[in-house]
Amino acid sequence: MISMKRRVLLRTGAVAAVTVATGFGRAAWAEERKSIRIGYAISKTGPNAGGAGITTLPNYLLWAKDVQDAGGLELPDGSRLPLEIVEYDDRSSAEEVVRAIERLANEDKVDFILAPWGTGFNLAAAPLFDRYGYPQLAVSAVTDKAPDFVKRWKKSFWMLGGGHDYAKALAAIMADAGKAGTLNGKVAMVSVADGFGIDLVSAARPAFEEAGIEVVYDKTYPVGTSDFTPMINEAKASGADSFVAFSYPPDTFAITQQAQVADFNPKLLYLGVGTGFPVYAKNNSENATGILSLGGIDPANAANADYRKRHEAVTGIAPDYWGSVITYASLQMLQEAIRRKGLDREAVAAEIASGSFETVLGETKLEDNQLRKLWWTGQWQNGQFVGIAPGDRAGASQLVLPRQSWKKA
Amino acid sequence: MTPRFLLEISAFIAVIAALALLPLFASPYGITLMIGMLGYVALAIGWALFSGPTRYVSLATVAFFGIGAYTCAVFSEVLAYPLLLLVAGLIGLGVALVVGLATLRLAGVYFVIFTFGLAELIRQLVTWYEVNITGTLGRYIFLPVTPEGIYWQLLALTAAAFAMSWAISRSRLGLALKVIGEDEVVASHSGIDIARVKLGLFALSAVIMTLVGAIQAPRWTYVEPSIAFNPTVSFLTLIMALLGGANRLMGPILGAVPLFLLFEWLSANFPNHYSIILGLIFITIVFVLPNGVLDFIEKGWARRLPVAKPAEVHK
Amino acid sequence: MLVTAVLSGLVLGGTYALLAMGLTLQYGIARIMNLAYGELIIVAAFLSYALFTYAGISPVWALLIALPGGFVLGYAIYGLLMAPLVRRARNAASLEIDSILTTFGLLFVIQGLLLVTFGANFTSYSYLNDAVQIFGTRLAANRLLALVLAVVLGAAIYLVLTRTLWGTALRAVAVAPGSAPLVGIDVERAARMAFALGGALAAAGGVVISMYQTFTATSGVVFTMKALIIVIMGGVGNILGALSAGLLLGLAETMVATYVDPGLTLATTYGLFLAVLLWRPTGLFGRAVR
Amino acid sequence: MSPFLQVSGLTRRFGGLVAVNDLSFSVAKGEIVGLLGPNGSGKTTVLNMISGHLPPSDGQIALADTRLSGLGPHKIARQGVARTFQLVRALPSLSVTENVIVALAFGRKRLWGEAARLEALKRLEQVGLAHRAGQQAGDLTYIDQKRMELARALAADPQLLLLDEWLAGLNPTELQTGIELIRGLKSSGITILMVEHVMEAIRALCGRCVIMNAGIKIADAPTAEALSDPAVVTAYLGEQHA
Repeated sequence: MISMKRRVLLRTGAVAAVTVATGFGRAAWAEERKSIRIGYAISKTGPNAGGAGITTLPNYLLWAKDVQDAGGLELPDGSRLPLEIVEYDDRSSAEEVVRAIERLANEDKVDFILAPWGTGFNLAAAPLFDRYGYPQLAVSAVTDKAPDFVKRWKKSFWMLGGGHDYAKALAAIMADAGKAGTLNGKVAMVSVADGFGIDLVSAARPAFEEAGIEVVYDKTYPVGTSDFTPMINEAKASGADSFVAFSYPPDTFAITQQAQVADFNPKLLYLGVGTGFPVYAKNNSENATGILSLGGIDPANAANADYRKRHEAVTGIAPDYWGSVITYASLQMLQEAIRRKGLDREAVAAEIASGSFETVLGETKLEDNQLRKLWWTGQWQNGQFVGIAPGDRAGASQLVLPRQSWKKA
Repeated sequence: MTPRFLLEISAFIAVIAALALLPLFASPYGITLMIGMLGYVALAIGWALFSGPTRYVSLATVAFFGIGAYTCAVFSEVLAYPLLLLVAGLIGLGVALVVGLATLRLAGVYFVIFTFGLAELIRQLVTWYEVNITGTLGRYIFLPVTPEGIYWQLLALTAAAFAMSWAISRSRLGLALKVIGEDEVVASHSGIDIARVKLGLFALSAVIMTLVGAIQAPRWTYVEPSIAFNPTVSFLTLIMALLGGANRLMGPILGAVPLFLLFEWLSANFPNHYSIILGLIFITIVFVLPNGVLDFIEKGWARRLPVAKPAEVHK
Repeated sequence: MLVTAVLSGLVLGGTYALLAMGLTLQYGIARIMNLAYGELIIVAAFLSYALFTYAGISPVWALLIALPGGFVLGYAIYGLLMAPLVRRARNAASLEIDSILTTFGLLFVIQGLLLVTFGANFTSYSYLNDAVQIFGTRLAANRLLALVLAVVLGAAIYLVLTRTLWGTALRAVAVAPGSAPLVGIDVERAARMAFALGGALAAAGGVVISMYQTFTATSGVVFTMKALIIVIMGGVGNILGALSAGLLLGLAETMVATYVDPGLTLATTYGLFLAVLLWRPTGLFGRAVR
Repeated sequence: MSPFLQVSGLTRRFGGLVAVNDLSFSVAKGEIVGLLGPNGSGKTTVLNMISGHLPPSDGQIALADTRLSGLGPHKIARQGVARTFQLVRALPSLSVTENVIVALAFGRKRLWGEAARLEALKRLEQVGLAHRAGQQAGDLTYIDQKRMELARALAADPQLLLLDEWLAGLNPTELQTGIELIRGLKSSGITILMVEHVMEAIRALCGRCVIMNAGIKIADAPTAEALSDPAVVTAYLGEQHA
């Protein structure tokens, strides 16, 4: 049902699936089940399309293909049913997300709903997942309030940690390097004035203070800023030898370029979302080495390496080094839980919460409905973005500081 | 009280009553669909109230819609629900008065871009305030409002907005607006206080938009500036009201309902080609109407029927 | 610090001016409010990206393709979509509404085609990201190129408009489209040329900014709005107005970012724009309407 | 006779150009005064300042004891000043009746509804346009639009009526009707200040004329006297004819 050629999959696969799906209707319930319906709403247009198009959507498509190739989703009795995908474009609007979820639950009566992209949209969708009894595997949502949400929405799962986790890990790295004399204990930081940037920077301030790191420059810039020269110049003049930017992809790319122009060479350079994008390594090649960010992978994990290869082969783009693999892992958990418990959503949710799963991340188990075994900090080393913190986790790479100065292309 | 008048009133009441009973029969998705649709109908009526007769094309819709949504988020924990709407309305009113006093002397495209800039400015200021003063961005709304409750509120707001625009179209104020739209010099020389009329209508239309935002926001659970101040809302409202005919009482409804359903249908059936098809439809609409969209609208308006018959307009 | 801030501001402003000049020609002379303007910029940016990434062709060469390409595209859009609307329009208001709706549709079509072709991903590559030292300030060569291009193209177009017969005809159409035919000017031809010229400028802008700015298939609207703000601030149809308003915005943003708070740069942009309009309702260099 | 309209030291500058320079004159209650002068002498600018369309750069305008200068046009209109425009300003997409109702609804009478409609019809009858009451104003001929504009001005129940070349372009028969119409207004007590080029009408209607040239008042006298003033002849016909 889904055509399988790289990009073609992105374009036509889902359309075909949807056209078939709309013909079905409620009557399908009475007959013998021929498929398992999976639905999702994702930003295909509007400002969120860029983010959704790298972390979330390709993994949904890859997973769908993998399942189809295997002959469908396996049920407890060993039988397999093909997937039927219902897809909506939420047009980057919260109201559309809400409506699409309602539609998936009530009109399309899908068996499972995959999470939308973004913290805000996952929160907008959460009450509906809860009301209609669907488990929600929210990956692209960074929030410190996950423990509260879990209490509020019992079947919600939060898989990417919170701002405090990332900030504390970074503060620890810097404190250690300060003690070792590698860094001077001063940091300049900028953050994007959006949910992500503010969450992280407001977690970073106390974390840095606690770690005895002096914040000498701390500014927030609006979404859409394209020129970072003033901030880079200020940071350069501030005397800090660490520079931290809790930034979004366009900003991350721009800061990297403009730091090179300004010959700004902090010993520790930490950038936000986008650092783990494949295009980042491509554009900066050698110069990416040593740059820190959120996420990372264990380079020795063969399953992950295989996943990355297939991702690129099937969708035509490489996965990012932070949320992509977790998105895929979350789908594997769902798939395995269905294999164990069938299509009873209550039981599947309980299984996801308590079970242990073998995924591309290795063995994966949730704690209090949250994925806590994450790479809080990663670093570009030898063309890969590897996880370095928590340093005591198996597969952690060794941090390399200070980073080398920019090389001329 | 002509029989025709009574007939119209009863028809109006019957339609509203029927719509009010809808949640008893409709599926949850049906209610959701109606919420989205009513939201845009109310926005389009509010937009047309001011922009239709004065021909001031405003892109500030989302500025007020967002103010409503944000106010709802900020005060959701400290104010009782009805009070929340009142406060939102008052804030929208205050902003509209300040902005209106400063800007209503701009004309044409300068006003269009100004209002767009205004929406962005408010968004930036809210962001800056949240970041620097409260230190958080993104607020949670946990209000015990059901979809049915939101639906009924929006229905009431839409009905009130419609009734208001009907009453205005028959009043002295409505005539004043028409004259202002035709020729401001004649208007002022006839004794019309242009600034006051425009300001009043701008404020009224802003309050309606603010309330739509405040009523809808609890559905999103989480509000941040990029969600509340999504410029698409302004553009869609504008397109809906323009295509339906901003000068006609039924215009905003005739524009908002089919377009909303079209958007919904397209995004469900052509998630990957939504943009292309939507764009082609817009272009086709312009080219199919033989004398242009404005002519289409004015022909409908010229009849000055309280309830226009759109079917006759096609040649 | 001040020198650095001023120079960085001018360089940033150069980008803004480059992006806005084409729109001011299209709106001021051809009288088309082209909401799909930013999409033309993005098309050129993708073109440049594709040539660079897949064929190894330098963006400077891409510029030589994009300029005539943008001209032809603008010419075609005007001929196919706009000219019929202009011919049937009864008055300025009806043309304005028709052209807004049509170009709004065009915006979606181009955006949709780009999405289908290139996907929704953030696109960026790096070219000419080298430092150039001026008065001790390090400036990015690619951004400097935008400033130089803006000034050169702006001055060239200004000279053409004011010193040549052809340019005078274009200006005559801008000032009095009704009377221009009386002195033998082919208004439609002039408008088509202006629109095409605007398309060429948009394409040039797209190629240059693609060297240093990340873009997606859907980010055209951002450029349209920025350009519109500059056009309106500078006075519709005034190429020097667009140039100075662009530079002014760049300077203001950099000054605020350096001396006040980077968080207020966009607020400053809009605040400045609103202030200019309140002070001079037809823009810095605009003619009085009444 | 105490002055009803009092203009003193009125000045209007457009950039470097002084369109009206230190102009003073007065009009008594019930008088018809002509405001004359060659093209570009500033007559319409004076009317624009009296009606509030343009703010004066300097000087004062008072009606009875109320100061008009500095007020907006809508406030001046409510003081009982109505006008017609040199280039007719109809409201083309409104009906003829509605055009007149505008002045009734927002003028001094504040009429609305059926009362306004009846009053509007009366005014249209007065200018001989009752048979066109239901038409769209945009469909009227230019002359009929002029009549409608007068009906609108009259509907405002003015104390002072400003006519800006209202008689221009009428054929001889229409001109006679027009002159009679204006004369009739005088008898109903309306004070009229009219800018006019049609000498026949001026002689027939205006007891007195204020004559301007290049923004300056060059004569202010009973009509016959003013028109034969050498300065006026020079202004109109040029130096060699004096």
